[in-house]
Amino acid sequence: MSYFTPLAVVGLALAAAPGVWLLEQLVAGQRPAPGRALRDLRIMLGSPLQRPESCDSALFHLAPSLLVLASVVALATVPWAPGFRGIDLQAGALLFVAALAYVTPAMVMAGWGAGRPLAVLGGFRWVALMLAYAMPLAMVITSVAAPAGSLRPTDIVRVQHAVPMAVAQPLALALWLPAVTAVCFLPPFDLPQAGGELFGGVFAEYRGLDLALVALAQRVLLLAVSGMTAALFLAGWEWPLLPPAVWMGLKTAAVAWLLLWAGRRFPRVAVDRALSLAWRVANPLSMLAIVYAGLLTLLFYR
Amino acid sequence: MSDLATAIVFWPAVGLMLAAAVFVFITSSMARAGLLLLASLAIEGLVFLALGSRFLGFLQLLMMSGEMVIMVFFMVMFMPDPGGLMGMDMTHDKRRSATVAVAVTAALGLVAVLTDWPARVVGRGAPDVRAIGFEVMGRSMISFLFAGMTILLAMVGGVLLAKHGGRFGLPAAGDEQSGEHSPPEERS
Amino acid sequence: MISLPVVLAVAALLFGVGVYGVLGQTNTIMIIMGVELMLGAAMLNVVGFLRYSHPHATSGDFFVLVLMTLMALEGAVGFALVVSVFRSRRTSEADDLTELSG
Amino acid sequence: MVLASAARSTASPALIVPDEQSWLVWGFDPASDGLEPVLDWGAVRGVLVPDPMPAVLGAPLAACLSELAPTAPVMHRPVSELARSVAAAEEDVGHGNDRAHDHANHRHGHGDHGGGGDHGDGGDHGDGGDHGDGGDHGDGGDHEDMMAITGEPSGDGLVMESIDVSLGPLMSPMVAGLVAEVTLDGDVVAQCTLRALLRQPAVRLKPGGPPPDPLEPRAWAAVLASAAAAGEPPDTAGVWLRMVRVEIERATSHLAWLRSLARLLGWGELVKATRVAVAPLLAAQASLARQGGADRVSVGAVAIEPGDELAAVRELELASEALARLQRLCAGRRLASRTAGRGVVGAAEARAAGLTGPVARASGVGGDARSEDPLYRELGFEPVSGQGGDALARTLLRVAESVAAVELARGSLAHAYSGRPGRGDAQAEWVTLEGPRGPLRARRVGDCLRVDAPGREAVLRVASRAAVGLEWGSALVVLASFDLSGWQVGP
Repeated sequence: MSYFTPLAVVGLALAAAPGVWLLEQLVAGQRPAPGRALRDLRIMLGSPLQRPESCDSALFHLAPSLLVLASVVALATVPWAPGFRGIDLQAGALLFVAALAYVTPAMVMAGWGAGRPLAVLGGFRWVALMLAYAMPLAMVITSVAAPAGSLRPTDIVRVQHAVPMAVAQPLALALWLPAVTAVCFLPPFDLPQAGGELFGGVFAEYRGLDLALVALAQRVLLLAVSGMTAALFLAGWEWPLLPPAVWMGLKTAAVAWLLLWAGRRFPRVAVDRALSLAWRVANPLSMLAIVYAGLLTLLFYR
Repeated sequence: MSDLATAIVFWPAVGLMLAAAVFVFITSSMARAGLLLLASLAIEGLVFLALGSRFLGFLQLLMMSGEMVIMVFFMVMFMPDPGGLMGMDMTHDKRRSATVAVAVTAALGLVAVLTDWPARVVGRGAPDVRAIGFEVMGRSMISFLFAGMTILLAMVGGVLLAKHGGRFGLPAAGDEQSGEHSPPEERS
Repeated sequence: MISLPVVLAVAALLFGVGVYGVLGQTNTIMIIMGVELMLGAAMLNVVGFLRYSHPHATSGDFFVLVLMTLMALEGAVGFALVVSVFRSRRTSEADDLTELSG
Repeated sequence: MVLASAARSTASPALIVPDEQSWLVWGFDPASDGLEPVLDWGAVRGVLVPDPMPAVLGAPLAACLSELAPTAPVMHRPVSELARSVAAAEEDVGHGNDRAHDHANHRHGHGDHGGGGDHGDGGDHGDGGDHGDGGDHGDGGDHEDMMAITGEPSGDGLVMESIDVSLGPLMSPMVAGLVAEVTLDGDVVAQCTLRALLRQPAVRLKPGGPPPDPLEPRAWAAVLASAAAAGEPPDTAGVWLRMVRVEIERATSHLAWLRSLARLLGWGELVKATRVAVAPLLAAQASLARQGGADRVSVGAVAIEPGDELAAVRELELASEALARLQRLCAGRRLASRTAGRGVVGAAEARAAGLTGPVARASGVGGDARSEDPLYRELGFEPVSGQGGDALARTLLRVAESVAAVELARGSLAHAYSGRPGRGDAQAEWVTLEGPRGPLRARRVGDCLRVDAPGREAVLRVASRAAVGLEWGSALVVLASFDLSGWQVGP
């Protein structure tokens, strides 16, 4: 725990909001208007919390905090630079997946707590989707950890000194990207809130601070996921010429941009299709990815 | 972790874990019961962490989240009164089961306290994740394989038990008819 | 300072709560919850023994892994049963399922 | 019914508008000003309501406002000023909420939650009794029924708690005035009933009547104007120009529909592509509006420079290019992944139900009223016909029809300026024209125009049938694919 730097992580989490917002504007092809965004934020924070007309407002108001907690813990496990990281643990990559797993109960709590049929439906969709993608996520983590012989993210970055995992294990990357997009509930996997279909779904009832927390959590999640993708697949800081942190920042931004861009390019996946893809394609392929990772490790990384 | 840090994590975690476990069977809301069980078992993961087993702690956190959330949804979808608002009684033999539970706890607790356990301090430095990997792939390979086969069997069995045609009734390719329900003979 | 008996006593308490749930609840899913708690207590026991007797042995971790798998299995099979029972009986109350009790 | 808001803004004024078809035919494209539908009610900080709204929507509107914006200012604006009002409302919000309740005379009671009936996004708030007893948490009104569910099981035979959801008539992906009552079995639609609340009045042909209803199916304005002109003395260029406008209107209506589908699908790229294709059509329509007749089209329109007649030719060319790109986009697998095989209406069913218009043509039945018209035949008109009858077929058919419509418009615009003789007979009692949603039969009674649209009820029936058994999201896509209207049209 010698590297634990809670302040740095919290600062990074807060910086995620404007950073990702800027990217969103750029991807949508709009000129960023920070003044307007600040005004919106002020109005949002100024408005009172909603009391859902349901039986369970405790769960309802707890959910955004759980979401923020999960996303910040996930962010803390990302190795940013050789000397700058939040929690550098032996099982850090596992902690990352474990933190992401807590987005699910948060969604269920939000959907159930809101007490609206469509919100409950949003939670239901989310559970089905995350269940289907839990295994690919864990398997991919394992297959990128295998060459490094360690679940410590910094070790995984170092082992990519010569060849980034994206090149060595393209299949793992292909499984990883949709799964993490889904975890961030970004389009085209924004099933639990699903703009046109569920009208906000699990988040439809949130107002004021709750809404701000949800918005923050989603952006922190995106940052965490992009950072982890850069670290696990794009060799993190391990490229020459530029300073390590700059490389990491550039790669993270590129991944985030890719995820946001894909969200605009594809229609929202249908729930049934997403599920059948996950169970029939992604899960068997993730087994294959692990076998491949094992062979790769035996042949080249020993 | 220092002793102090361990204690700071351990005691509140134990308290919360037990409280959540007890409330699972007190609350009348099924959804809350499921989430409380999740809380209890997730906090057990923190207890593992406090005891120095990081890998197991994180794994516990990871596994429980998925499993318990499924449970919550089973609750919500299959229970007559998931919100617990109708005051339906879901218990029986309350007194007898409480007696048995207290007796079991007392017996186990006595064994725990009275036995002369080897008095060793909590180990610093957990076993390496790598070591666990070697264990699983080395000495315990056979049992691991066995566990794996069991999981596979259970998965297939579970799917067979629960399977009943597709839920969404999507037509097969080239199937002109079934835009809506799957045909009745599939359903029976 | 946390000693092994403390951990074991905590596990005993957790186990007791699980026993109460299994015996006192009528609903199948609630019973499954009780079983999960009992298994959780067993895991805590194993972790305790592991940490206090052979802190560097990896086979203990492996036991816990198997227990976790068992929990998942128990949940999965339990749910599958609930689904198939629900489909034929429209209930998930264990007390209504007396067919096998003769 | 869409709520418009500034794009990507988290807190912004909303605009309660009718369906996008109406907007676009008014000549004002909210999307071009960065106004997108609000998908998250929490973000709404002010509401702009067109004035007047049809009386039948008064109660839903009140309920909608009371829930949506208890703290937000509500502004009512005449239809003709809406375009400008949107910008003003943005400013208002910028200066804080104090200038709130202007136009208070039109404000509906904010307090009457109970009376409002259902208001769209869930329908579980309006029927107050449910919450009163503390017994309802939203996803199951009737616990008594729970133990004895006898409804149709979904595909896997698992009957879950049934959930009643009511969509519309405001604040939903449904168009204004349309109510969908859906019973969900878990996440699968077990039952669906569609009702159209509004009734088309006779259209007054002479100016000076009451102001036009903002929710009128204005997508038909040019079509109706064309019908109205049927009995009038022949006017060579006028006939061709009317045809141009009818075809532009058809393409605009189809594209506006496509855009709302794209929004439902959460597909940013398609939304943008339709916006690009719609802009030149609007510009062409606006420049033609100066050529006389049917000024109803140009309410809130873009200002046109005088002497800019040929602008329409250029704009139509642009539209044609944009549509070609759009067609390629829709032909890909991305659209098919959401629509193919869903909501199939077979040819036999379409014929039996009496479907008309694009919906019927997508199933491979039904004709096109335009193929009877000698002028269309002169332009080489061929009715577009689809096959498969699923949501994808309906979508592709409308895209193909928009492409054809722009080509027809270009052809007849050329005829108009070359002085080709037009038609001017048609003294028949009923005139049949092909509207964007299907054939319209119009008849003059005094200085009013009575309109009848055969097949309008049939499409509601068929759509509700097609949605049953599908997962919620797919069911909504299928419903949308029928291009429903909140208007029951009848003489």
